[in-house]
Amino acid sequence: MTKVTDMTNAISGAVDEGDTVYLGGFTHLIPFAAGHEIIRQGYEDLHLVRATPDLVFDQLIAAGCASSVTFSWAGNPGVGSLRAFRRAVEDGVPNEIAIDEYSHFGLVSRLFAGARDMPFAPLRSLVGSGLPEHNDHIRTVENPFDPDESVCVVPPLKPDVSIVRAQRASPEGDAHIWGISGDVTDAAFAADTVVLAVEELVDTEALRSDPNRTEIPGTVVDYVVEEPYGSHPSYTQGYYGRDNDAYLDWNEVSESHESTLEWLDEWVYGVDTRREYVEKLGVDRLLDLEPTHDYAEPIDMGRYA
Amino acid sequence: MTKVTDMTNAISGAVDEGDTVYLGGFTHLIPFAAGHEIIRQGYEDLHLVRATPDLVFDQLIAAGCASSVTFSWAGNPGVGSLRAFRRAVEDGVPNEIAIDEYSHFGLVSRLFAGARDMPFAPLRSLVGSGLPEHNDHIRTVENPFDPDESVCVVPPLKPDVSIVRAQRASPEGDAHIWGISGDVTDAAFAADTVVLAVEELVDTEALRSDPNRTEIPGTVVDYVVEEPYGSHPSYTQGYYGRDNDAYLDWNEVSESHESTLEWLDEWVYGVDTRREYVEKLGVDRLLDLEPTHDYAEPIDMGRYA
Amino acid sequence: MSRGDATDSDESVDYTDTELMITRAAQELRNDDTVLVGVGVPNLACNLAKRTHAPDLQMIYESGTVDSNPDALPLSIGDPVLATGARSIVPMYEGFSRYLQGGRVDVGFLGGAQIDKRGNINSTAIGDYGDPTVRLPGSGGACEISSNAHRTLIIAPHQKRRFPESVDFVTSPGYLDGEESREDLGLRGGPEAVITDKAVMKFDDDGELYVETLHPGVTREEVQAATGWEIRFADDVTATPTPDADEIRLIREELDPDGVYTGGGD
Amino acid sequence: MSRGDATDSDESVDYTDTELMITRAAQELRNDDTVLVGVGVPNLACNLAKRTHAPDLQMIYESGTVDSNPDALPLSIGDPVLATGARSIVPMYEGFSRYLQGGRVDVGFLGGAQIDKRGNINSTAIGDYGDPTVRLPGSGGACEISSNAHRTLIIAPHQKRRFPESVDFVTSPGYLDGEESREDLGLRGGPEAVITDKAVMKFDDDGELYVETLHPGVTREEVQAATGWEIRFADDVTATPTPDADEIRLIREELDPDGVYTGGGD
Repeated sequence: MTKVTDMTNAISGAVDEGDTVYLGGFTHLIPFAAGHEIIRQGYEDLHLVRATPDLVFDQLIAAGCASSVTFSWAGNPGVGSLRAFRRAVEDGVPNEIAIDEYSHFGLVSRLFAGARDMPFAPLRSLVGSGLPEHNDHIRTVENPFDPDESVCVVPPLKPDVSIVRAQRASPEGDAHIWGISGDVTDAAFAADTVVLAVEELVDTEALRSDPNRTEIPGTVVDYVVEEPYGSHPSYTQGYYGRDNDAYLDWNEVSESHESTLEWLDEWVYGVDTRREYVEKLGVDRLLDLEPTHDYAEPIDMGRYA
Repeated sequence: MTKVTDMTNAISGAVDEGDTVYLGGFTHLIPFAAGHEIIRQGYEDLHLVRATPDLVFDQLIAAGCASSVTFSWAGNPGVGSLRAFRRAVEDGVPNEIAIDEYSHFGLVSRLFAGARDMPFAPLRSLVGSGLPEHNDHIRTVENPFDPDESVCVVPPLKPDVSIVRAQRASPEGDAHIWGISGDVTDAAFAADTVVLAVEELVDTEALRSDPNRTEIPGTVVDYVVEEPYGSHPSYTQGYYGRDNDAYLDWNEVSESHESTLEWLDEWVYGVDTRREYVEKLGVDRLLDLEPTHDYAEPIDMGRYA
Repeated sequence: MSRGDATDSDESVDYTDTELMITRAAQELRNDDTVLVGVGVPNLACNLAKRTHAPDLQMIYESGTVDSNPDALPLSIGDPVLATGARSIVPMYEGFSRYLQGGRVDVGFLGGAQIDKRGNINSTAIGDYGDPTVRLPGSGGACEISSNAHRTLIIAPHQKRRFPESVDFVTSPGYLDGEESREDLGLRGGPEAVITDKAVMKFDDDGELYVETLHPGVTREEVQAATGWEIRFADDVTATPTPDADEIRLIREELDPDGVYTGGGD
Repeated sequence: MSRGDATDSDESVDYTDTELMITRAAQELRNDDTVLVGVGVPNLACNLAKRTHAPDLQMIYESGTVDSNPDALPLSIGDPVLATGARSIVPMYEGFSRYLQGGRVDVGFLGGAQIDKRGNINSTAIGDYGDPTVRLPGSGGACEISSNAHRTLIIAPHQKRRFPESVDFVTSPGYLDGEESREDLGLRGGPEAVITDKAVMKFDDDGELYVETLHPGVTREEVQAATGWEIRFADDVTATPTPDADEIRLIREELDPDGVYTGGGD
């Protein structure tokens, strides 16, 4: 029942040209290693979806992998704008991309509905903003309990593939997540095919000792990849911090399309695996990102046999 | 900032005659001690709400506390029917009660919407059943993304008071829950006033060591009560098991209104506090309900300062 | 309880009606199914299937426990033995929305006070809803199981009052009144079989029940007498397969050793 | 950066425009507020308020951390220092639904590339949405903050291009076009103040901005020149209160010792 494989096999098995692909993780647990593998495999027509495109989409867009981007906040968090994203939208470089835009709640509501096969999700925002006028996925219904009120609703979002990360998983793909879980759980439940990458594989007993922590059940997972530091330069709570220098550097690296491609040559095309990327980062950089331990208060599930 | 008090004060402070009162906990963490205190304080016009009325509502109804019951499954779980509930509905004993009835998903959807101020919650069931015809709270809207489809929707449920239990809480009312959380979190978020009763009070640091486990934040809690065994004869995961004999006995006890009142005289009116009730249960019975320890795999949140 | 007697390869096995219902229900479960389980016969059927032909069967409960592997017989659908060691535990709303509504439940078990010709089930009230003769527990999650599972199995004793032509109240929609289709209403799946203590019934293309197999020793007349409409029979009605020795041993010695649901194996 | 100079009880304090914006914003926060915080100036304002007059201020972030008490300056709204030691962490959907939509956020901070006369904010695109001159990051949670918080505070540099009479695109609704009311649309609250590097502006009963206080040394003419419509002034325009020595020490030594957002305290 093991679903364990490497990222090369997971991506080639899960992602088909033309697919809608959601990369989960709000600031935390961003699947950078998977993004880099998608770039290396040379996809050209992916419909990419993330609430926050972040650097990983900037890299995918610059590499020419995207034909459209669905999102709700396209910036370099805490730093500034996403230059490759802007070049694509403003100037069609390296190619035109279509955009499908929401507020955060609008987008995560679509994912929420997709994860649950809800016919639509109602929300008390978007009304009054300019988004509904430009996005046919945002519609209104009359509130049957208050006929004076029109309520914005969004339809389910069901990606072909979701790629998510977690701290640890069993070989069957049951995963524990702690810290900011963001959109990860709904992304996994909403998709047809799920690639799960983790810092550590652990045994099934360890996972089942805390079933309330199992955000992602193996039943929705198709591929399990163990890749330490696979979220770098984003972070994994309890394992390493965000590499803020990399976010600041990206603002320079992505200044031009050419300098962006040079970076991709070195850090993406220039390595075959995440392990090679981590070796290239070097020990000093990894050590700088290490937190000190801070264990949670234990819980006792009790055995009732 | 402590909200710690005893159950007598919590109930008299939180519950007013005529209130809508939700008692949380699906099979697990049922607030029996709070129910008994409500009975002792002699309320006569409460609108009681629970997905599963269970024995606690049977007792409240027999004691004459209820003028209406909102529910989705009124049985003695694993045993049979709720006889006091049936006497009230079928024969108006001890008084007539109005009923407001849903399926489980219908009722928890109302609570879900109430906890989030959603205008309504859509769900893919109830249609085709007899419930919408008898309940004006169940209405339909056209799916704006599929005009052929009518979707059942239910309005938010916002109880005046919710009473919930958890394994442990800080004095501010932040609470950790594990095992079956059921409807507890939404019940706490949906209500105006929240009474939280726990097996153990712990310090704030212990609670904050695992923020993903904090199902109920103290910001929604008004009263915190430490009452070991307050869920008996229901159970608390990791602390004690369900006292199945009590559930079986209830089937006999509740055979007639008179025998039910006798039981209330002994076990509710006959004790002043949960501690007295527990003493009355006796050590042997408590020991029989003890599970063996089974601790969860630790997690490391990491400290990043 | 009445009892039958069956011939295993080389031994004759005593079994009760309940045991036959358990073993027959277990046969409807496939190894890769996710099943929404209730207590009693459905729980025993699932655990039996898991220990025989369907070791990977995933059991989930209305209480939100997912892939429970109980160490002991659960006495309610929220028993702590269902929580310890489970794959996952989710809030009630999530069990119903992510799992049932989300199409992640292959099979659900249902019972009821009334089951009609088209598989509609009443577990709400006998008589008028507003002034019932008998007030029953109500839907619980039954309406959702019948609406959202890919297939449902109904288990009930075969009695005339329990099988009226049309139920007093539709708690859990089956094939409705034959005019509107489940699909048009946005409902998934539908009932697949009704397993009683006399027979196994299936649904034809119009959603009407017919008898597929009769339990050993039961006649057509007995089934008709215990059914509230003129029940049809398959062209090739056969005998319901009976429990084998291994199944009976599992039920009596491991699954329900105290005979809580099977009456001590008698 | 320009700088002012203020007289505390018995000492004169240097401060930058950013520091004045931080201290002034902090004053809008009450001890029992729950505030939805962004990085940068809002984060510093909240942490300053927490260490001065509002120790119980509860900070929540779009990433779903509730009552964060960061040990170090968070560099993004999802920084791990916001998670460790928080009261609670919830999925993104729950932060937006339980907290914001649920009415549990008293104050939200907003900024934007354009802010108009009626407090509508554009952080989506300059020019035509379909063919923008400048593509901005978009709403993120800003639309929800503006729609669901009980009050919002807007912080932005005072520049003519940033304060047009009407925004190119409404990302976050303020008081709309004056024809429809927020309440009729089902929106809660509304913007309460705009704090710039020149002035503090408030909204009149019709939802139009006017200048309430001018920062020390700033003239009416300077504010008008940096505003894209004829801005009105309160009858009793006063001077914005300036930072005191303790506030400046807290900002420079404890809250942003490396000067990430305050330019080294200079």
